[in-house]
Amino acid sequence: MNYRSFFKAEWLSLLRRKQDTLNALLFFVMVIILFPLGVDPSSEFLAPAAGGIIWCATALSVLMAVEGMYKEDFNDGSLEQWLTSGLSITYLVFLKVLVQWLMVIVPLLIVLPLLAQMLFLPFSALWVVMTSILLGTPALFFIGSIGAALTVSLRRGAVLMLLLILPLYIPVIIFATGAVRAAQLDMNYSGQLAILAAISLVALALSPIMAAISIRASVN
Amino acid sequence: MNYRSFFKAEWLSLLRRKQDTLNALLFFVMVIILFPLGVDPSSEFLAPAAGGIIWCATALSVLMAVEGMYKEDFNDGSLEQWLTSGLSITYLVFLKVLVQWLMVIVPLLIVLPLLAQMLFLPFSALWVVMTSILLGTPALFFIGSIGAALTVSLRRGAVLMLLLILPLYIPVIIFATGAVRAAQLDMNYSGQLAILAAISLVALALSPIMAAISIRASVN
Amino acid sequence: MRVFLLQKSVNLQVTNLWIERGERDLCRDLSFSVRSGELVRIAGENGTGKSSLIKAILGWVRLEEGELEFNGEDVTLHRDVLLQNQLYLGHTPGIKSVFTALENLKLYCPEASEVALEQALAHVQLQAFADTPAAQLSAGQKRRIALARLWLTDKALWFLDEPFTALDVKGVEALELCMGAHLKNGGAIVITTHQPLLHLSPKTVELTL
Amino acid sequence: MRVFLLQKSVNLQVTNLWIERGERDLCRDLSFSVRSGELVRIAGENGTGKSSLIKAILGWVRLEEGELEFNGEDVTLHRDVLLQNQLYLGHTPGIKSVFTALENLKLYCPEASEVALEQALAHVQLQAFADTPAAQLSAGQKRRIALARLWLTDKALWFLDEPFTALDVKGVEALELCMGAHLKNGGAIVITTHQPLLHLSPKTVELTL
Amino acid sequence: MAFESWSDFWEMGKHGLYVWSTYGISMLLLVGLLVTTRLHRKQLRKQLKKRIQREQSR
Amino acid sequence: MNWTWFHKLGSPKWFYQWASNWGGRCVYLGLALMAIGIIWGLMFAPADYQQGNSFRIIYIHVPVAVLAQSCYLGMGIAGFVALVWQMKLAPVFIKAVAPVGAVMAFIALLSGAIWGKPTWGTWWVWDARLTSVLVLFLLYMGVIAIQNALDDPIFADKAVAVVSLVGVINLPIIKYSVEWWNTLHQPATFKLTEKPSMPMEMWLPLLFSALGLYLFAAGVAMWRMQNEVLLRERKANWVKKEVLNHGV
Ligand code: HEM
Ligand SMILES: Nc1ncnc2c1ncn2[C@@H]1O[C@H](COP(=O)(O)OP(=O)(O)OP(=O)(O)O)[C@@H](O)[C@H]1O
Ligand SMILES: Nc1ncnc2c1ncn2[C@@H]1O[C@H](COP(=O)(O)OP(=O)(O)OP(=O)(O)O)[C@@H](O)[C@H]1O
Ligand SMILES: [Mg+2]
Ligand SMILES: [Mg+2]
Repeated sequence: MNYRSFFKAEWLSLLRRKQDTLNALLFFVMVIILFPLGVDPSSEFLAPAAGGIIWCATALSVLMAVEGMYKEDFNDGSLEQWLTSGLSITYLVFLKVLVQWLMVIVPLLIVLPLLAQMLFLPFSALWVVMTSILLGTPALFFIGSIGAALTVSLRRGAVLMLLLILPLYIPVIIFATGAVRAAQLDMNYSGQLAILAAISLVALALSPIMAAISIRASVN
Repeated sequence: MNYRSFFKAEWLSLLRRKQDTLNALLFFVMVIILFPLGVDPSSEFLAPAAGGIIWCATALSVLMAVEGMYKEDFNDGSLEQWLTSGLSITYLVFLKVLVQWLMVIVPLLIVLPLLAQMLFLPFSALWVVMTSILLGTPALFFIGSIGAALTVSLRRGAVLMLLLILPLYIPVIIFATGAVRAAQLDMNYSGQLAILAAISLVALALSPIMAAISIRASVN
Repeated sequence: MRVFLLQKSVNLQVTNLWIERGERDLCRDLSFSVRSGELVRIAGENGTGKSSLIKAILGWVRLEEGELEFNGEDVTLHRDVLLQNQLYLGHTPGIKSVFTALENLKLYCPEASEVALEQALAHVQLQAFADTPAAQLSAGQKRRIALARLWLTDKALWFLDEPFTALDVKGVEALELCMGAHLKNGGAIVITTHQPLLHLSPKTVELTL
Repeated sequence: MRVFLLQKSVNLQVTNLWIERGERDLCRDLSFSVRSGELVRIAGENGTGKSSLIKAILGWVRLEEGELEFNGEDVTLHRDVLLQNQLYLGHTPGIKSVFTALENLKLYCPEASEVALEQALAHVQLQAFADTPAAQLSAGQKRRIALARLWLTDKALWFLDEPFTALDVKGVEALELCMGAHLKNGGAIVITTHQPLLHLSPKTVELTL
Repeated sequence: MAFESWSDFWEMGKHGLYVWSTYGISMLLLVGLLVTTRLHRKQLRKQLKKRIQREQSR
Repeated sequence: MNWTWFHKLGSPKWFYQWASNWGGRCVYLGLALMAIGIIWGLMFAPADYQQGNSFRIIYIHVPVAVLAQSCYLGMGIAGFVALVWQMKLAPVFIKAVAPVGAVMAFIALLSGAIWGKPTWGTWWVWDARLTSVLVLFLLYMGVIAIQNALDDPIFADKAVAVVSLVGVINLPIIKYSVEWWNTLHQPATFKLTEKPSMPMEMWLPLLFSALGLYLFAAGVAMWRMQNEVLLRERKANWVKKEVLNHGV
């Protein structure tokens, strides 16, 4: 095993199980459809709420996608093989998250314009939503990967740790929806986007290390 | 194996893995918290939308809980043992769903009053929300169990499951939120509740049979 | 629901079986019988279809053709009578990792008394681990939990798919003793294994690629 | 990142190992060595700690006490040198069920040429199943995919935890041949197995309860 | 005839784009359904023929 | 009553030959009728006094929307037949019709959406009928996805039958719920049901194109079923003969 073969395999396995990717996408679509149905289908309600709804749906589907990302590797013994491969687990985690991110976020961005229409999001705000998703979701993925690593072995402390990790999603969502709302009100939103990018960068730098530690601890 | 030992084991196994239960609950809380944060925290927005938000959160967390309900049984060979036990799979499915329902819905109902407060749901409507959850969620669980049974043998059938289930969840959500909204407008809501109960009864009667057929077909 | 009497006499007739998997015939026109007191070993290399044959008899793999008769009754379409009278242990024996050894055993043998359960665990050398969750047991110990069922069951026909996997020498010994006793009692066993049997002499059904 | 040279010479010294699991000592003051050309068999009944011992050497199970030395370097704290030079196959060998046999092998042996990969699969009798997803293979065939790696690797020290599980007689034969060749080449093997070895004579490390 | 001229017809009173894109895409999809069905048949025939010949040669 | 036709229908061989005769005729006749209806509608029917010419989308929109629902109903019945009587052709029918129905639902959505832009000023509203077509489309995708995801053909048949049947039971519930839900909020301007009844010269072409589309879809479905039958019965002698004799 080397980094390239690992990356290719991850890629292939996600392509094979297109479902996985589609899963997050469908979940996203589903949350977005549920809102008009469950709450209020009028454009007066939907248009101002659209950015928030889209971001909530994004966060939930990222969570869904990331939650079990190491489960199969744990069950079939792949994690043990990672550890004996002599490769850096931190980097393997990074690659895995990267693949996941691409596979989930790209399709999501493709269907977004259509769904945004269905929520009556003004066209001008669409670009801000897309940019915020591009900048913000890496943070969601990386933070989520720590949680996934923690829960993979079903250790007792895991739930607790999850409780600690989930709140980290909140700032991302607040800044992202803040940017969208600012855009809808014709205000400046570059500040929020910059913060989003900063959070993602920090998460990118720190999470693989944390996740690697958790993975190491979960194999025994 | 007989029905009693099966029921006890299911119960015990859910108690052991508190995580699963907690997971659904956490997801529920998270969705509900995301809304004020992501969309709009004002009571003018939240109060009328509260019923819908709560029901969307319920549907999503039920989905989350039900999705993998046979996965472990499939992997560790328990499904094969069900089939050779000579017991009726239909009834085993029924028992399993029953346990799941109790384990997810009871904690959810316990935290509900607090969360309803946070969404500014009027106290008078709280009871309707709770009743609608009691009457409507069995349908969600039973319908979900068909999807879970159809997709167990797939490596990651979650997506399919969503696709199969989502259309069937929509009526339940519509009637349930309809009841809540009627209650908030001081209108009569007993009709919707009756329909919810009827859907749940139909689902209860049919789904275990369908799920049993699917389980039988997926072991090979 | 019909209630079936547990019959200690076994007469399973398999006639002209044709099983196909993924475009490949695993067997064709295969016939054999399993009677009380008989140990039938299904032999063959990896991937020749031993497990599939057992699963086909139990009804999870489709028969392209063939008949099954159990104690004089045709069970090709409805396996109920057969299922009521058999015990199956496959490659993955349905052990839940969150349950302790005792709880796992109890799930499948709810009628057994506490004493009987503990004795069965003692037979497979697990008395000290009765209250350890299966997740914290070694590979062989996990298998042993499943095998402990054999000391408690009153089913007449056993299907054992590679029961010796992960077992140490003593474990194999104990299992063979148990199987011998069952055969003496009028039971019957269908087994697949790549390891030679030490004390029992089976009738062999050979599968080839 | 440091780059380590692959060394075909092996000298692993294990000194005074003390491993504890779930409040039980699995071994105490255990010392042994593994040198080029040596086959070391870790023996013991189910649950005595054979797998745990290997995992402790690889660094996943904590050592209460003890030292490890690999080719003269102390690796007790940092296993990198050891990990770079070994190949481990455990009870669950990391086979992905969505991948075909060939893809699974390629993942772990990315440097091997197509020809070499196909040859390795032929060694384990899987040439006909190269493009079948692992999910559709029999238990023994799945194990064989993992074992095929042994024909391709250039790692010097092998840790094989029950490699014969689910293998048929021919498969065991082929694997022993492969192991023999590796030992002749200056490699070393640490193995656990409950089945007797037919052609190779190991040095035994005995674990007891 | 509801139109005065061809250009009127193509324009559809400012709604040309809507009408023609609808019909265009719809027809494309319907024809696609037809074509894939026939292609599949052709492929299947080829495949089955090969199979049968392989069997007979054995 | 003579039940032989029922058993004949269950026989793949009989069906294959029957469909060889009728499949092509249905497709070609259907195409012809559709062409008549659509050309008539596009060129000769009078423009709508309110919507102008955008209304001409109706000649594809309505046939397709109605057919999308009929297809699912058929699949549901087939699902029931497959589960209860285990008739061999029932799963074949479902498998063949699902993509046809999905395409119809998709075109209905698409043509409706495009039509909505000039008439309502928006591509999409959360209206009862629109939503229930969307749900119908999702149901189709579910059936297709599950049959693609399962490699084991027997299991796939069972699964597809279960999904179709459950879906069809839910279809009226969905329709009812959505309609009921919608009437609470939706402004009446968007209601599809309260159209002025159509003059004959608008309605006749619609009839033609609808009939044509039905025939076309029936023919395509027969062809697809034939494909499936060929694949499934590939070991039967009659298939071998049929394959070898074809095109010699
Ligand atoms: C995505 C959007 C739309 C969808 C999914 C949709 C769906 C449907 C459906 C399912 C029917 C079938 C009625 C039946 O069962 O008899 C129908 C009929 C019809 N639709 Fe649409 N529709 C859409 C948009 C529109 C628009 C924008 C118009 C024009 C304003 C329109 C006009 C009609 C008319 C005139 C009928 C026939 C009336 C009747 O028989 O009830 N539709 N549509
Ligand atoms: N994950 C774990 N957590 C806690 N204790 C464990 C764990 N895995 C194994 N043990 C304990 O450690 C002991 C040794 O287990 P190990 O798997 O090393 O045995 P083994 O010698 O490999 O047995 P086998 O022959 O069955 O493979 C067992 O008694 C078991 O109870
Ligand atoms: N789920 C499946 N789907 C499709 N084909 C399968 C499936 N499982 C097994 N097969 C195929 O059926 C054949 C027989 O498999 P089976 O598991 O019965 O072999 P076996 O004789 O039990 O082998 P082993 O000794 O390895 O356990 C294999 O060649 C395999 O390719
Ligand atoms: Mg087998
Ligand atoms: Mg071990």
